Amino acid sequence: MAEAKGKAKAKETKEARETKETKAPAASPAAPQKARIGVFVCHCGTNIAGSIDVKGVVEYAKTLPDVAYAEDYQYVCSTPGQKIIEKAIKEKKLTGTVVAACSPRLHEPTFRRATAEGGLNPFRFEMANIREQNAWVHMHDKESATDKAKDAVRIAVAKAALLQDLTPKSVTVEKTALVVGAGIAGMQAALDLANAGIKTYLVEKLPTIGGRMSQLDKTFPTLDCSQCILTPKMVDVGRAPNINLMTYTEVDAVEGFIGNFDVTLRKKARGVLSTDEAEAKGIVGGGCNGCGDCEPVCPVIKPNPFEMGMKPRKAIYIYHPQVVPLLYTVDFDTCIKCGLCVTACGEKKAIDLEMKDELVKLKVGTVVLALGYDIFPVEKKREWGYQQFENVVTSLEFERLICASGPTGGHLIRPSDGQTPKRVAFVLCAGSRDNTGIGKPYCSRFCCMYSLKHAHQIIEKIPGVIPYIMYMDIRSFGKMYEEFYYRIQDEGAKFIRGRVANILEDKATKNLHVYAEDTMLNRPIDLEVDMVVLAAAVQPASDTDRTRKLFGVSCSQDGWLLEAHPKLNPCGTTTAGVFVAGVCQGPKDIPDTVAQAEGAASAASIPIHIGKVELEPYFAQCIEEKCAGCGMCVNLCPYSALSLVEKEGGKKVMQVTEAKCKGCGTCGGFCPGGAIWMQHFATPQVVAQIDAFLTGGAK
Amino acid sequence: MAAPDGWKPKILGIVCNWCSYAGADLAGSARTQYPPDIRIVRLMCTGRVDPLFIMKAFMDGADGVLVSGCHFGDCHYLEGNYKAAKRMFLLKSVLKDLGIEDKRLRMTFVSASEGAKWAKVVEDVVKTINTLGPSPIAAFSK
Amino acid sequence: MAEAKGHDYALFLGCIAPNRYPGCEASAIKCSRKLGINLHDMKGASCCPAPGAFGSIDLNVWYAMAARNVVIAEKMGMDIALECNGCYKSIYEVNEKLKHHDELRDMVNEVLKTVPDPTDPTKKGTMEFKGTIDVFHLVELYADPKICGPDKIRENVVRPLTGTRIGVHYGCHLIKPKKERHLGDTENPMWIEELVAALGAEPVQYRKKMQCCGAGGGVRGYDLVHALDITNEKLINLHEAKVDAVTESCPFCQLQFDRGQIEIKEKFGKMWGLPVLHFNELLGLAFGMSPAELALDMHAIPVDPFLKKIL
Amino acid sequence: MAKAKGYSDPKLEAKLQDRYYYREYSHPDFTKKVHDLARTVNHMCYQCGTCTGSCVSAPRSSYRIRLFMRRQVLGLEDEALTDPDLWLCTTCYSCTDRCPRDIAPTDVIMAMRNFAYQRGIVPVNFLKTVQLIYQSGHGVPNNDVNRAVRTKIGLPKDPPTTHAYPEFLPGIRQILDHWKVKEQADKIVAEAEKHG
Repeated sequence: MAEAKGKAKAKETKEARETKETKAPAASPAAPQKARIGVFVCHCGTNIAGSIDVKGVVEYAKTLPDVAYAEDYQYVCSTPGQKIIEKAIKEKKLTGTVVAACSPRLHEPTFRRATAEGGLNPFRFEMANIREQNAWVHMHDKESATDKAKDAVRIAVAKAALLQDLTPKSVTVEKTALVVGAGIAGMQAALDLANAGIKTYLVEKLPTIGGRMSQLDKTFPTLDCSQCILTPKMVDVGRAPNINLMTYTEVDAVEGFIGNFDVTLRKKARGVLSTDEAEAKGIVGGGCNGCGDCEPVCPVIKPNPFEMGMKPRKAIYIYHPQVVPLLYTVDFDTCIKCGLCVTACGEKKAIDLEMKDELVKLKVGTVVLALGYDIFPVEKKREWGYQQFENVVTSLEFERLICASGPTGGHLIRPSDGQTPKRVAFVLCAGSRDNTGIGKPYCSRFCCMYSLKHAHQIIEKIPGVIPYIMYMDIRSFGKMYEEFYYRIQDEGAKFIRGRVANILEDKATKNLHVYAEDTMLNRPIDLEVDMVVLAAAVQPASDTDRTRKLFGVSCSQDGWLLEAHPKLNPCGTTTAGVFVAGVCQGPKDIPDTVAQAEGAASAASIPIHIGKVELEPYFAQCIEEKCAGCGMCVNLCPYSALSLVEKEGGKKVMQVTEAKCKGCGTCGGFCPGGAIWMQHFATPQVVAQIDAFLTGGAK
Repeated sequence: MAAPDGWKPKILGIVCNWCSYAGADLAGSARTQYPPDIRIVRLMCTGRVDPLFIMKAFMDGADGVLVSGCHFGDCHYLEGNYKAAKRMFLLKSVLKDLGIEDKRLRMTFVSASEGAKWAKVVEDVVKTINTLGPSPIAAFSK
Repeated sequence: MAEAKGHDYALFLGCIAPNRYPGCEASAIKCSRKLGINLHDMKGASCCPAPGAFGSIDLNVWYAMAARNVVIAEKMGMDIALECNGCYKSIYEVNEKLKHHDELRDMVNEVLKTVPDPTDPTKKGTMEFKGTIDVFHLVELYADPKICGPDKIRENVVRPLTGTRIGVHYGCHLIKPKKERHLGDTENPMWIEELVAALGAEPVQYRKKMQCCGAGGGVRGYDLVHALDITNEKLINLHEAKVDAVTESCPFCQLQFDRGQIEIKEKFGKMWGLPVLHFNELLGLAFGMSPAELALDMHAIPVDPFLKKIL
Repeated sequence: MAKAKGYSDPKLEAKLQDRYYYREYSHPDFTKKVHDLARTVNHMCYQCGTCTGSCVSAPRSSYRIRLFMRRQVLGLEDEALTDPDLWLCTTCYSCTDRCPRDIAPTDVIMAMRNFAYQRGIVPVNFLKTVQLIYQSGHGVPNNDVNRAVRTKIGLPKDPPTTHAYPEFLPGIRQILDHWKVKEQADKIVAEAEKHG
């Protein structure tokens, strides 16, 4: 019975081939009778030639059916290399090309262009990956690697022989962009896009923009006041005519593709109307003007997350005086709906305690994700006593405690007794560079520098204070960073090279004993200090995973968003038209974040300025004479690109809406009648590859 | 069934373009060495994998087939990998009926950042097939 | 697993409890029965063997001898319960290692083949590590609500230790390394304190609670004053916290604290006179056993000051 | 390797001895040996000092676990195995619990002690335990005082271990002899006693 199935399959394939012939004209001008494939094998210097007998592969290729020409070259991707392809196509009258070289994810576009230059349809090109997936992973077994390369070429040739002409579908790009997250990265990206003349939606889940940077007191190594350099930008964002700012809003759903993303946003019930919203509701001169009359009357008191819970806020609140937009927010989880605020607000009628979430639909051409980061829950490292001992704080809490606009007006005090600490230990790598499975394996990258800055800040503010910096390595890699290190050392900070083993509290004095080894001194130390600041590791912001999945963006093992290429495409993602900026792609300091934001913005503006993008034409096609109209594929399609239509004579067949089809092939993989033709990955083409591998071998 | 001397397993790998193929590339850039007994066919998504592809491979005498896609929830096309996984699960029972050990078909999930995992997966698959020996169909079709 | 078999356990005695502090053994058997934990003799069991000594000279011997003890319980079809942290390290850890590392298991079974059968010493070739049982420390079982739990202990107290302040010394090998144990936090655990509180006493926190007693790893034998200096630091911290007694779950720690104080007197000229009681001895007292039944006169440091407060 | 200077005065020769670290001192195979016995990623140490900072022996001795980790990473076998500090680890596992590289330094020490023992470098107290167990099956055997007390409180005078069932001792001796630990122990102890 097995064999029977096999035969059945073979038959099906043959039919499919015929179908293709009958179908081909639709796509290609002149379907050639006999395939003539040219094979070009790349040495890539010694990258490939070092572990594969390139000449042997070429000689082998010449013996393959349909191969009209084969040649090797040092670097096929080079200009002369590409010329060879063009020349061969013309002189040898090739119908298709195969390049055996690196990964198609690297050079497929290059060789498609070369193939087109030679006068063939670019989709007549097929690539055999003999570098990433062969030469580099079988470096010590030249024989097997060479065999594998021959098979790869054979498989590629088999497909190339059946490839058709295809024309990429060109779609117009919506001239608007979406930026998710309004920290410094998102703000910068939005400003750049807006200044480039692009209508930009900037979406922030919190009630105000500014992100983590607005929580910082000063910034290294220049020591600019963070708020001072940030607020102007925040104001610009608030004012920019091209930016449509939507705070207290989350992304709810995403459909479509580059050029035409259909995004659904959830405007969370804020309980407060902006002046515009009020006007829209016909409340003349109404809406929230940030006067703050509502706040004092509110009876509910809660910790303010912006102040790391060290300062109270009401159930109707703003995070801090410089918020943008200056608009109060009702925390409906704690609001008791007493209505006092409504009365206080009076004629402005800004407060609506019955407000509900609201869904907003947008169409955008490109997207920038700037989702930011959270602090690693360092209490999980029990040995450092965070949340067990009052005077152990995190670096972000320290930022608020040292900040003039913070809960203590910038006077650093010990949480336990309000005293000014005279000896402060800064614990670096608090949860970073940790392979125990509790902390994070990576370097959080900016802790070293802000801890140096913290040391400077207390030296500046507290006469006679001694900062002890407990470090493994000081990573001062940026411009003027090493100089900053020099300066802080000069100012009197004490550097102790040893990772902190554990911290114990003196119950009587609430002082802390920091245990470590001074590895330079080769002695264990018991360092009694008044306060400990943990430079806690960073991790992706809480809802990063949910959001990235909405946009089909992958992540690396540690949860940070995965860039399209770590070196050559650091802002792109695997989803065309979606770009990343800032720490959500991996820990980075403010300069790097802003730089990447500008990169992402410019990358996101390109398709919009061009006005159209070409989509790879990997669409599904219905082979109507085979379609039984069962409609199973219709339910399978995740993009509802398929539908059943009635043809003359009442025959129901499936029809593809190409604009919606993304070419995943889920329908083609399922169709019981083999009635779906997946362009460029058609059943006969794939089956030919399988046959070529298993039955076409010389061995 | 023990492997005859000099026998090398023929293993077909069908991988999705976005996760597993990228993961395999990463293994390459990292120079992570693994056994050379697998040949790759790239599709855009494992959802495209027609069970008949795999039947065809076994009829052609493949000793093993590896289908590898994105992790659940990470599929570039939302849910192609779920559908593929379901199909592979059903297909395994069919294979059993045909007297083909279902261990010869394996579905794995390797993300674009898991180069080392890809190498490990191929190692495992090759190990499994080596212990199973040549496919009964291969012997039968000769 | 314990659940499935009801609450019967093979009691692994070790050395110091039966041969130096027999009260620990007596109360373990008696009190556990009151708590629905029936302990059964492990005929022909030996030293665990001492993890410090044997681990330091030949880990293979350590694996094999511990495995032999485990197999005795496997043949009884019971999980092991024991009352010494040192034994816990040997028996628990070897049991886990052999369960998960075939090559170790094979090596050990190769040797066990030649060892007499526990049921019939004339028979050989019947000893084989199968990995069918688990290993527990008695205090772990006392703390586990599924088996016993503090409430059940409270119910059975006839002589509450009210008015006494007790410092808890967990000892190292019961809970560390946390990755290979399953008893939670090792920086500041509190579950034995809960048991002490259940007896009516007041558990007291003190500096460096988790510090080692100093005896382990063969150091007590190798460099006595070094070991004693560590013990002395613990005693200073316990004294500072004004405790009436220190309790532990390890007769070896107990030996170090108890006899150690005599040696500290000799070597450093300090006399602390702090009563040292194994948790099972405390349990015995709270459950109404007499000091005589618990052979408390075997202690080098008289426990009378503590007894005065409760009798 | 260290160069002898050939000075006539041995005191000066000692005072001025060549203290360079030479590549030849390293034996990479030692790192591997430790790995196989200790079953931990001992080669991954990045010398942060968390181990020494956690160590109860460090504050009262010259014992530095970090130094031993360094030696085994570099394969400085002789230096590691001949250092008497090797025997000051109380195996409290605090370093293992906190090591950010997820190494078990305690087990590394135990492995190195095993190798030292194989060279005959081992404090006799460790071997005394071996001898006791060989005789009685117990590292801390029973005695008459204790027997009396046991009977008084209603326990059998000997516990139901190898004490009450000496017929099990041969089995235990088999295990010890299989790895020749008794033999080795007797030899080293005799040596030690000879040299007082």
